[in-house]
Amino acid sequence: MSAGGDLIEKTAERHLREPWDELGLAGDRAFAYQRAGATFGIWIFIASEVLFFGALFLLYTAMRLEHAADFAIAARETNIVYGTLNTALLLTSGLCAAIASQASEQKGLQRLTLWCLGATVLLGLAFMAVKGVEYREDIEKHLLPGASFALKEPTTQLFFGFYWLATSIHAIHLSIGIALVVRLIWKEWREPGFLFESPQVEVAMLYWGFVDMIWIVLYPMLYLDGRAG
Amino acid sequence: MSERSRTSIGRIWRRGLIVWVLLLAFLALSLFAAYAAPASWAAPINFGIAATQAALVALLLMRLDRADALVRLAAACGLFWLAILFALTLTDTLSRLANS
Amino acid sequence: MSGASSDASTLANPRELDLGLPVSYLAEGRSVASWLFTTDHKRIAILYALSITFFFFIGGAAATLVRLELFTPEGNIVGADTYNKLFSLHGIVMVWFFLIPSIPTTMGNFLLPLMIGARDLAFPKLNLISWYLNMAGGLLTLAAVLAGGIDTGWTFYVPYSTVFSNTFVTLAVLGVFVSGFSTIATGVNFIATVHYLRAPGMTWFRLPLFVWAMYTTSLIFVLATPVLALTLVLVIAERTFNLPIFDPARGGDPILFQHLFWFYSHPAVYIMILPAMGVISEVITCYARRRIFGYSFMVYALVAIAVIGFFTWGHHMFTSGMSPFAALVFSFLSFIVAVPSAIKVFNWTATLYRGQIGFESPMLYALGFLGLFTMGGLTGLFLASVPIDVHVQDTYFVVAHFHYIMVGASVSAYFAGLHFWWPKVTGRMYPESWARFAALLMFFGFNLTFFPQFIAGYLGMPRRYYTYPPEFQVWNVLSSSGAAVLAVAYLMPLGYLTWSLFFGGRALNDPWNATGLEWRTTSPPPRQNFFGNPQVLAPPYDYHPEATPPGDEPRIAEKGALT
Amino acid sequence: MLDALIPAFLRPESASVQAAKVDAIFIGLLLISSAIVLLVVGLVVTFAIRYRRGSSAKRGEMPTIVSREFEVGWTAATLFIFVFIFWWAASVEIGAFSPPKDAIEIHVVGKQWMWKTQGPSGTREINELHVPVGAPVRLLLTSQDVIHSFYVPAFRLKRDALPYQQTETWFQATKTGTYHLLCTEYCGTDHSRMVGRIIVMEPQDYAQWLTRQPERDGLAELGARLFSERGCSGCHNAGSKVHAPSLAGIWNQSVPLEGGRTATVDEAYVRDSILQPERDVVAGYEPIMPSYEGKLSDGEIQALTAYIRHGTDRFDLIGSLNLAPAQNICAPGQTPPESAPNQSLRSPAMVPGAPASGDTPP
Repeated sequence: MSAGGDLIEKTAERHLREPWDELGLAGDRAFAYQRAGATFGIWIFIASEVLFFGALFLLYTAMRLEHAADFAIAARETNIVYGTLNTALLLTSGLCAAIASQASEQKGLQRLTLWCLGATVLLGLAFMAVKGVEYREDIEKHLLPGASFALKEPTTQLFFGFYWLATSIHAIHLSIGIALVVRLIWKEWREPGFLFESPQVEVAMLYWGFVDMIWIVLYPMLYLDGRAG
Repeated sequence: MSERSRTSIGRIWRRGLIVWVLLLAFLALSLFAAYAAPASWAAPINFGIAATQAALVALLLMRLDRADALVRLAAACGLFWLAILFALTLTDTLSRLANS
Repeated sequence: MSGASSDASTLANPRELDLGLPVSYLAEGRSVASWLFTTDHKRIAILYALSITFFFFIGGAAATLVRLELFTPEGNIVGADTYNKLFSLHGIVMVWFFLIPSIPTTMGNFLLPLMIGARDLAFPKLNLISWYLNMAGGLLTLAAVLAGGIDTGWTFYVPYSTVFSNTFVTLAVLGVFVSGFSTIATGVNFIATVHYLRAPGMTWFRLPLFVWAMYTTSLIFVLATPVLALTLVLVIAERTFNLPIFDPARGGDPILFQHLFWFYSHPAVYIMILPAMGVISEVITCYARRRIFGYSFMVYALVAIAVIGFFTWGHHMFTSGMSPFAALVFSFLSFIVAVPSAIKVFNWTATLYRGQIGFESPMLYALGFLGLFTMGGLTGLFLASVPIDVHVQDTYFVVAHFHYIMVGASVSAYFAGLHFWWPKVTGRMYPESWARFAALLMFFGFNLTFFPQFIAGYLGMPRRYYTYPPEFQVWNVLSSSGAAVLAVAYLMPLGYLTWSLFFGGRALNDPWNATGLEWRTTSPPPRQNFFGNPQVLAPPYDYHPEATPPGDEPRIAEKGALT
Repeated sequence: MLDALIPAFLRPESASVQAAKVDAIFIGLLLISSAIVLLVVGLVVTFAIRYRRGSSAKRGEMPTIVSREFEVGWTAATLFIFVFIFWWAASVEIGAFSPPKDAIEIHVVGKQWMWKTQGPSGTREINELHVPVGAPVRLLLTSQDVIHSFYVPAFRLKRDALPYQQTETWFQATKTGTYHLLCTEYCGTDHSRMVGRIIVMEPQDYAQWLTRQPERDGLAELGARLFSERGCSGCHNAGSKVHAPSLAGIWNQSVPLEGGRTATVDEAYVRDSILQPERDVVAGYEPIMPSYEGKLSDGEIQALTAYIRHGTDRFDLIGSLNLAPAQNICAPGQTPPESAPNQSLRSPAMVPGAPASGDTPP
């Protein structure tokens, strides 16, 4: 790897930021320290996000306990094909993200990193596209809570209130994830070798993994209830 | 491409693919359970599978397995506070349901 | 680094040791852009100080009108709707745009890196972003006020806020939502800073208690705020998109909203009081010239309050129709959380024992804090007892209780800290006699305002009433007169502190003869905070562990006056 | 005896059994807190004077172990005191939790901005409630719009009234007189005018007052009369010797039928069961009920249905009280459904600048 060789030698200098550059440590140690700090920072943020979605899941749990029968009826109306397809897409994107993150830490794997980031973005976009198609179908089936709602049981509307809310909050998070990854790809394009050892790759990929986990929990909530019997 | 990077590519992919196959297998299992299991069992099974999948992602894809103790502590804090929120709120919700 | 500077202006007094530091952070760039795009934690702290002062006086103006209206039992100054909007404005602005950010984002931002010997916070850009988010949130809320106001109270209870209110709820709620991100960002930043950027030798049990207070507060920032954010999203979704969530007409459960809301808003009270406890620990030790009594217990108490504080939110809901079983559980946990607070009060008192106690203005505020916090904390026990709470819930008793904690204690501590670190932040001394007078006036005005409210509440006067049965008038007249005194007392520091910026004497690097790393640099500090890497060799509060010899006292250059 | 500790003008009127108990805890807590405040303030003032800068007080050495022992000591002491107070308060709360069986039942409906009540014999009042002294009274609260809170300071009584849900509480007045009824959950524009009076009367005055109230037989009351006149109660009452299912609280419930089916108790099911009792027999009962085909008019069947549903269906409590249904509930910016019969009942809060409803209590 002669192209980025010079850059790679200066990894620590490229990525070191204030105030980490003034710790009085040797360059590479300061950089390892900064990297650990960044990882820790994003994990605190993820812990915070766990509580954000946790409150949403609590809402679901309480409502489902109060209106179990209606929730089963309502959940039967969601499109399980799209739901399952999307889960598979997102799980696969999670794999690509993890590979990208690990590849970015190793010398000579920039191409793999870039490809995996690209695949992550594409799978994320595919998820959004499927979700869009599903949304259109839901609207056509009058599953938007309101006067012309399709189901007659009153609290089925609660389920779909949750459905629209949870999926759109998740979609917003996923869009932020896509934007983060696109930014990384753009940075690499502007400045080849940027991705190598950049803490930003790991941070973005941890965020992506978290968004993935949220969908894993949403899937049985939205699609699998009331299918038996 | 050097020999070393090729072996590390292999290691990264092998590990990732195993997790990925497991995740998809669990997805298929929960889909099957949703239709085949008795109604009262379906929910616990499905949420159990979801929890397992989430744990797999957290540990093996987000690399909590090799993370600093501090990072694991942060993740554990998230779960602990989530447990507080759920436990105390459901104390009220469930006992109200039981009384009505 | 430019190396030693021989510029005499960095020193207040030629006799002082020249630390050889470059020019102060205030002198590094004077353009507006150099402030608005700064990543210096000290400058961001100043930005925050300006914005929270602005919001403090907006919230204060609303409170003034509220107290004016309550002077007589009839509604005769403003209409009912206007009154409702005024107390909502007061609550929302004071809670989210003054109290929550007050000590952490100003003193925390300024002092946290200094106290642990760091150059800056771990993520300086994130720090700046969080100020912008805070401002954006505040301005959105102000926009809601200018557009016509919001009348839900700061609690946004459903279904009133989602289905019935005709005011600009969505805009105001959006403002609070946005400011929540600012809080979370600050929390992440502080936690990472304390974990990663402590100077060599600064072990966990050598951290000043102020740093511990910031750390535990950040814990609440990070773990409670997201729940509020989600709850507010639900309110916005129900109001704007007509999604059924809490609407009881469509099967929703309004009590669930209250759980989610108080899961944040009860720990939010600890967001306001923990930093205050940190400030008080610094001030009391310095003016008593004593090591803090029971340092490790003080640390455990801070952590215990932060954690157990999350278990007690249900005591806001004893009359809400929550299950009586859950009410008892929450009642018990609420009593438990009072224990660490009591320990802290005893430890501060014991710290005074055998000291050389001086009564400079920060100490007066701190002693005021001790009294007011004890009162506020003990009345909390009344509210934790279910039968008494059933009587006084949503009456002026509750209003008085939380003002004792949030205004009496927290704002006193804010002023204590402001006066204590003012020389460090600005490099100027304020007129001490004025500051002492303001401190005494504030204590007197506060008690006159809020003590009668305990009585009115116990007699049964509900809160959020703009007309009230005439037998409560005497207490309201007392309270409103106290509010006038309090208003004057709050305006005074604005005057003399501003004066001191231009005409105050130059401050020494360590005017109070205090320990702590922040005093080991110039006043005001340079951009890099320290020259070289500070090493920490001793525990904090290295005053006099045994007996305090006479003559150990602050070395204030001149006790200035306005004349 | 406890009253002696607080001067009269600082004491709220105490007029219920619960009030006395609350006041006892309050005074106990007040004594404990005052002691703690005095201790802390006393120590602070003493230290501040004695150890003021430059004072001649001795400042000898302190043994190091003192710190730890003090810490443990006062942690344990405060914990003990606080747990004791909790135990005291909680035991009072638990003791007063369920109302006596013979309590008078009164339905309370909160509405922006008035209280509507309905007593046992159908007497309805607005912003007023007459109760006899010495008799336990059970309140069943609900709301038509937002959350309100029913607060009677003299009884130390407070309970939120939630829309579409029922909450309950109870009291037993000990003193005749007129007491404040206040709303303490913020409910919009005229929250502070949502006040009324509780009038506690001697039992004989109360009985007299009852007789002066206009007869207002609702559908459900008619049904209740029919239920005993036509002999339904002979079999379906709890004490009956005939083996027939009890009808209490079955509205909207699903009941198991012969052959493993289930049915939901609604208008159609009740009607069918009266007219064709042998069709859907509840599991475990004999088909012994005769058909009432031709013996009951449609109106009478409706009245019986209303009676069965009365009080058992929390969603329809407002309907059974014959008060305006909550048609005013609609999302901001939306109009109520076209079919809404009483547009005029829409909450004034929905109309900016609209005057408050005129029922200002005296």
